[in-house]
Amino acid sequence: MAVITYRQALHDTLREEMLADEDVFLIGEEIGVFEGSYKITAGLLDEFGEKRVRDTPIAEEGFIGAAVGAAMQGLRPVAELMTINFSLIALDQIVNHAAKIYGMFGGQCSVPMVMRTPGGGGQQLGATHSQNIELYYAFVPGLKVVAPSTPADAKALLRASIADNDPVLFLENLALYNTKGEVPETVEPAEIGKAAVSRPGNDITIIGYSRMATVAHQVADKLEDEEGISAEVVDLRSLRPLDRETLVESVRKTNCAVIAEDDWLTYGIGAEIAASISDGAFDSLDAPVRRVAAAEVPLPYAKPLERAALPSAESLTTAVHETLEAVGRRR
Amino acid sequence: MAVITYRQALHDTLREEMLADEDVFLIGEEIGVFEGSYKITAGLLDEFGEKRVRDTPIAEEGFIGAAVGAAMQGLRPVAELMTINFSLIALDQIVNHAAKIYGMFGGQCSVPMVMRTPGGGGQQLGATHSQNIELYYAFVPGLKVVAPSTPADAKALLRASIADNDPVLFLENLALYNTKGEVPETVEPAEIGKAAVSRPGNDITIIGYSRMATVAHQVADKLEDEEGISAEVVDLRSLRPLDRETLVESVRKTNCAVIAEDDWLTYGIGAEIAASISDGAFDSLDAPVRRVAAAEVPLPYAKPLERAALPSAESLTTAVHETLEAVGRRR
Amino acid sequence: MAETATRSKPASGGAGKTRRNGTRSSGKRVQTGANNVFSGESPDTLRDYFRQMTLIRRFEERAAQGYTQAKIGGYCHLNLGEEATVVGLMSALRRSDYLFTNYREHGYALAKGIEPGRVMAELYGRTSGTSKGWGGSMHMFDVDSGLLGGYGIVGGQIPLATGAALAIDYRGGDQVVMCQLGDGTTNIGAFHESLNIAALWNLPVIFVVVNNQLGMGTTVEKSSAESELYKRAVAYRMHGERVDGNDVTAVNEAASRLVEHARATGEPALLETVSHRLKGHSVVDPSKYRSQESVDAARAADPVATFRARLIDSGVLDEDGAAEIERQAQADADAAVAFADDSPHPDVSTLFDYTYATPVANDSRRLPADPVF
Amino acid sequence: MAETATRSKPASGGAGKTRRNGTRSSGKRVQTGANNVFSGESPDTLRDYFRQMTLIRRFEERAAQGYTQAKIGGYCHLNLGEEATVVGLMSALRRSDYLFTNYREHGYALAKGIEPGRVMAELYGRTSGTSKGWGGSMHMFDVDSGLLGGYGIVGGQIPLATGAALAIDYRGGDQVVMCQLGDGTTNIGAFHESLNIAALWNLPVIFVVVNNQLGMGTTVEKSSAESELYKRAVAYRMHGERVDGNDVTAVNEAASRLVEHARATGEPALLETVSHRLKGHSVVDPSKYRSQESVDAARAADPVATFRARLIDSGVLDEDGAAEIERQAQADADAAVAFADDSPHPDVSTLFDYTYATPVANDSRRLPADPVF
Ligand SMILES: Cc1ncc(C[n+]2csc(CCOP(=O)(O)OP(=O)(O)O)c2C)c(N)n1
Ligand SMILES: Cc1ncc(C[n+]2csc(CCOP(=O)(O)OP(=O)(O)O)c2C)c(N)n1
Ligand SMILES: [Mg+2]
Ligand SMILES: [Mg+2]
Repeated sequence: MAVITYRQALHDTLREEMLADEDVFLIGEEIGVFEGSYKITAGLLDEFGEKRVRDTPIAEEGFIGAAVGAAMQGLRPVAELMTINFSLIALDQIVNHAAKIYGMFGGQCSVPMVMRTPGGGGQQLGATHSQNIELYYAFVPGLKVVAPSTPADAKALLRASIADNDPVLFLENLALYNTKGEVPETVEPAEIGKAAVSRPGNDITIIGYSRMATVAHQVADKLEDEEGISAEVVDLRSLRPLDRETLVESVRKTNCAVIAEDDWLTYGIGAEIAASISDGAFDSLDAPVRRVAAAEVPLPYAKPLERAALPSAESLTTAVHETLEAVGRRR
Repeated sequence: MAVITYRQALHDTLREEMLADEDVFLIGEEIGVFEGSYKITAGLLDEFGEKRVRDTPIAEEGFIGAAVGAAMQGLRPVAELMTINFSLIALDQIVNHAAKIYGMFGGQCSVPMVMRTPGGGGQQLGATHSQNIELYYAFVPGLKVVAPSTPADAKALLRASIADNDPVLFLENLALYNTKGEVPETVEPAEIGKAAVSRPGNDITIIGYSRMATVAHQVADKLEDEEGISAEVVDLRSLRPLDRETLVESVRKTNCAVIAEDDWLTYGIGAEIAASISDGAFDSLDAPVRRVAAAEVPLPYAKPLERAALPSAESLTTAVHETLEAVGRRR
Repeated sequence: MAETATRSKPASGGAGKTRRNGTRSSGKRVQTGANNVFSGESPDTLRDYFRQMTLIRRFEERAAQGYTQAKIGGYCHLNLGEEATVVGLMSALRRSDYLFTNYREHGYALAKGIEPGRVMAELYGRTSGTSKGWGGSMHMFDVDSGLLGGYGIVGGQIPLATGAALAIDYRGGDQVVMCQLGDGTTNIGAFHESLNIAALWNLPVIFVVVNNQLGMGTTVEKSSAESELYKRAVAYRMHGERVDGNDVTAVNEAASRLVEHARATGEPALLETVSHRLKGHSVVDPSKYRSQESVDAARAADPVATFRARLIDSGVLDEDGAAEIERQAQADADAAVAFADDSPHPDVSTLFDYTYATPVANDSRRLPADPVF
Repeated sequence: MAETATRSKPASGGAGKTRRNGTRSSGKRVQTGANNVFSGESPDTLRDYFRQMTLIRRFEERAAQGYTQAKIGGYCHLNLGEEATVVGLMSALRRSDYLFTNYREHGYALAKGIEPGRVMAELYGRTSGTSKGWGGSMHMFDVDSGLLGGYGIVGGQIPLATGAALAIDYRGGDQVVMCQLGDGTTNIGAFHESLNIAALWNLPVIFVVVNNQLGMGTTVEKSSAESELYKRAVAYRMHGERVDGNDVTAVNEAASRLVEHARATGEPALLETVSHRLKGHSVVDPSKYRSQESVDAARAADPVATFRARLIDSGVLDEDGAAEIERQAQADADAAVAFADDSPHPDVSTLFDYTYATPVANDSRRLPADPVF
């Protein structure tokens, strides 16, 4: 099995899907000549030409809306939004149009498109360029939102997203692009809407998605190695739909849970996770569900402040320890 | 004490604040000559002139951004976004600019502005014109979000919002404009960030905001009258900051809670409320926190479908009954 | 009203698909508007225009009535006063061409070829409606006739229409997209972004600004710094022109020419039609803000009445013929109402049918009273 | 490069505050660019321009170095190649005038009068920086010198600048706002909405398109259907003109004229400066996509080198004088680095200091490891 980067997995999948289906094309800012701000699309303009790899003006609303219109005609645009922060400019086209067209017209016209975009802080990009606002999409019926954390999942979910007839927000993360993982020769499309128990365990459930799922794994490994704590990790993979069953099943076994998320705590993705677990595993839960999330501030540029504001393996470990103490399984 | 409509309370407060402070001005689409889509600003153009009541082109991003820029100069714009659905077009200016400017520049420049906007479905306006997306604002550090349910609160919170030096999203609701309530002769500015126990009770806590707070009151009154059930109603009033203490205190007394919200269930405002209660009142809670929210669909136009999709006194009553059964206080 | 063009008149058809020519010279066409001698159109065509315009008029009157009777909910924006524009534009399109409009689209739906009953049924929120009752007045859709949607968000249709034209270009089809929008809508960002993209990529889309001189209560002069809206095409090196929107044949001539030019070359264009709104912004709007002058001007220019007079003056129609057409239009509008009223309401069991086109695991299908678990 | 204007040259000052005149006639100004004989500027002014341009050059070189040494994080966009534009524009403003820029603003911060040390300290993320270390390269701010922010979201500054001009108009002040933006930014909706509003309301704001011929890797021709960007002003009946951005005196002349006209009449304008980007989009960009031609053209037009030569040719400066200015600029840039490096990092205890200007009940002040209760 090849070990490749998350970036490479995305690149390869885009290329394969374009080879397989003429209707798939890429559209976005700087994806062609510049080869992508984060180089996911490197080489694809040369291989497929301007028709299939379309550089756009800086006009997020205009080009995302154009992708929606093209998808209404049955094409399968894969749009790149340079970062999720800039997607706000296109939000009306995504929420009021892409997500509504199928229902609002009584099921006459579907919108088979994918919007790839990275979130993430930690690069000292400051308050406007470091946000994790996948919530804005996960909240919206009519959209599907996936958030792979590994190269293999990136491939499987991107395949599924391109094959899907609904608009899919495909969440990436700046800090994941260079991470590596095993990817089998052939990867089947994943089933959208399913979480994965990506690491089985018994003592506590740690829930994450995107970058924080990988942090959850690091923490779980270390807890096992150093303290013999057996943490189960659930990687959400899909934010909408949300696979509550898998979460609740895990917590019914472990009786406690910590959520690790990169976005802000209040009203963040973790709020729904915590609410769902507190509801579905009500009788099994031995301590409140704990959330580890970003401090609720406009993220500062200066490194010490940025570091303090963002969740990390350390803060997650603290929360796990405190939760295990609360349920009486530690010290 | 005068009994006036929610609309009148807003109108009067705008007028009074404009009389009191030259720096307060109104800006928005159709607020002058047309007197406002929902007539909140009727008569104000005649009284204050074009400088203070500024009709704008249809350009939500442009005029909200202009209001932000004016606020940076110390003016106090009160912008009307015709409905919250259209606010998506201005979201970049609100989230990436209004909410960030104070922090991103190290506290050098505040943005004292108010954005008034109604949410709400139930008027057969279809999928794009019936949304409740206050979540998009409540999630964002740097913004404050208030959501009054009564004419008196509308007045007290609007006064506070205009006096505040931060950008405030002031949530109204189409279905509230014609509702009436007592408003004292003089109303002090409310304290932003505080919920109110607007109806004391012992058996169950019902939590709502904006329109659903009024529905919660109707349901609570009926439960008392017809079944002798004593429901406590907590009206959130402020979505950001969120007054978790008041919520938790109530549930510590009643031991169970139902949330009534007009937005979609998954990731909706209620998710944070449920998560917070499940955490803060962990030991007091005798049943899972129940949420009554809108069905997760692009809201259909046809009346029977729209009615089925939206929360109501009936669905809230059902949830209260089932929760009381779960804790063994009924049948 | 004078008809002018910022750039030279696009030659219609013939030229083959060529790239946008950024250096086309400026030009100006002036042509008299009212009291035109009809040029080219057959009497049958002219009578058909009148028939369609009258149908729209009667249909909209019945829609207003249905709204007042609370048979119709939501917002209801009518095409009263815009009948010449609507019919002139729609008769420039093939059925296979695509149309995107704003929320003021009943007339377009009729003129693009949807049965009046289905249009009225949508207003009534019935399953037989153009959007099965899911869309209402603002959101009609019909693949067969190429109406790719009425949209309620100001400017929302413009990027979509551009994208549909991109799809045509991508596949090498010969359809053209028409994108209707209002005068007030030229001030929103989506207009700018989309016209730039369409011109840059040479996409076959005709943007039509239906200038009824008001956006709700705001005049063009109060909303657009360049109030001659067709001139805004210059910012994209796009052809722009203005036509009298009260003159169905002038509208048709201009629209046909631009549509066929786009079909032949892929070149987009901006067409502005100038007419009046006879009533309020929507049925509930008493338009108190409107001057008597403006109301009088609108009435005097009533495109249905003036076209009727011209047809009779020029002998294309006699009084009886006109009356017969009017009787039939009334009957059609009445029949549409009857059809709508007889059609079933959607069943609550269908509420979750149209959230996703591809079924998905763990989709939420809860009614408000349903628990999460 | 030829300088042209779409409309008649605004008379500078004197006219008193008048409303926008929508029917101004077209006009055209042509003036030689390079090898101009200096007209009007005193030798002191010219030397000061050179001093400022050189300081920006040296400062940016040190910034690039700091970035490579990982002293500076995030994105770092430099003004290399734009020194004549920056200095020409800034010397047209009073200190009390307001400036809004994009993220490529180090040079503007210096030329608007902020001490180099504070600018570098911001890049270093220190408390002594222009934004106390909260903003970084893209987000500098200083009330005293009127820099009302560099903004990282493309186009984000344009509505804000328009709003600042609205505030000036509201209060009857005599300041003018300058809003800097890039060529690629003319394609975003906020540009359109804001220029329309500024023209409609006659607001004293000069929009300056710094056309460095690239938006990241995209040429103007590939992003703007009308690639003569100043012409886009026509869509708002706004004055637009283009000037050689490599010529500091030409930039200053045009900017001063438009600024003073705006001060006198409130009228906004669009000024396009054309120059080159000497390096990549940001420090990390190797700009592999760039042709040797384009790189050579940029080098040949280097505004600092050419201005230096002109000053020496015309006797305003001799070799020694130039070298002395360069030495001083290098010393200032080095001192800025030293100041930055010596300044304290912000303390973690200040993390919650700038969420709200008005303290509020129940504000969340949790670190990631803190529990909710
Ligand atoms: C983004 C957005 N902003 C505001 C509105 C409210 N609104 C609906 S129609 C309208 C006026 C549009 O005027 P115009 O473009 O001239 O079209 P007309 O109604 O005259 O056909 C406005 C402001 C909206 N629907 N969408
Ligand atoms: C809304 C938004 N979209 C995309 C980006 C990413 N981006 C940053 S700079 C840039 C290019 C801007 O080009 P131009 O306006 O010419 O300015 P220049 O960088 O050349 O000074 C892009 C696309 C962004 N910051 N904001
Ligand atoms: Mg109009
Ligand atoms: Mg540029």
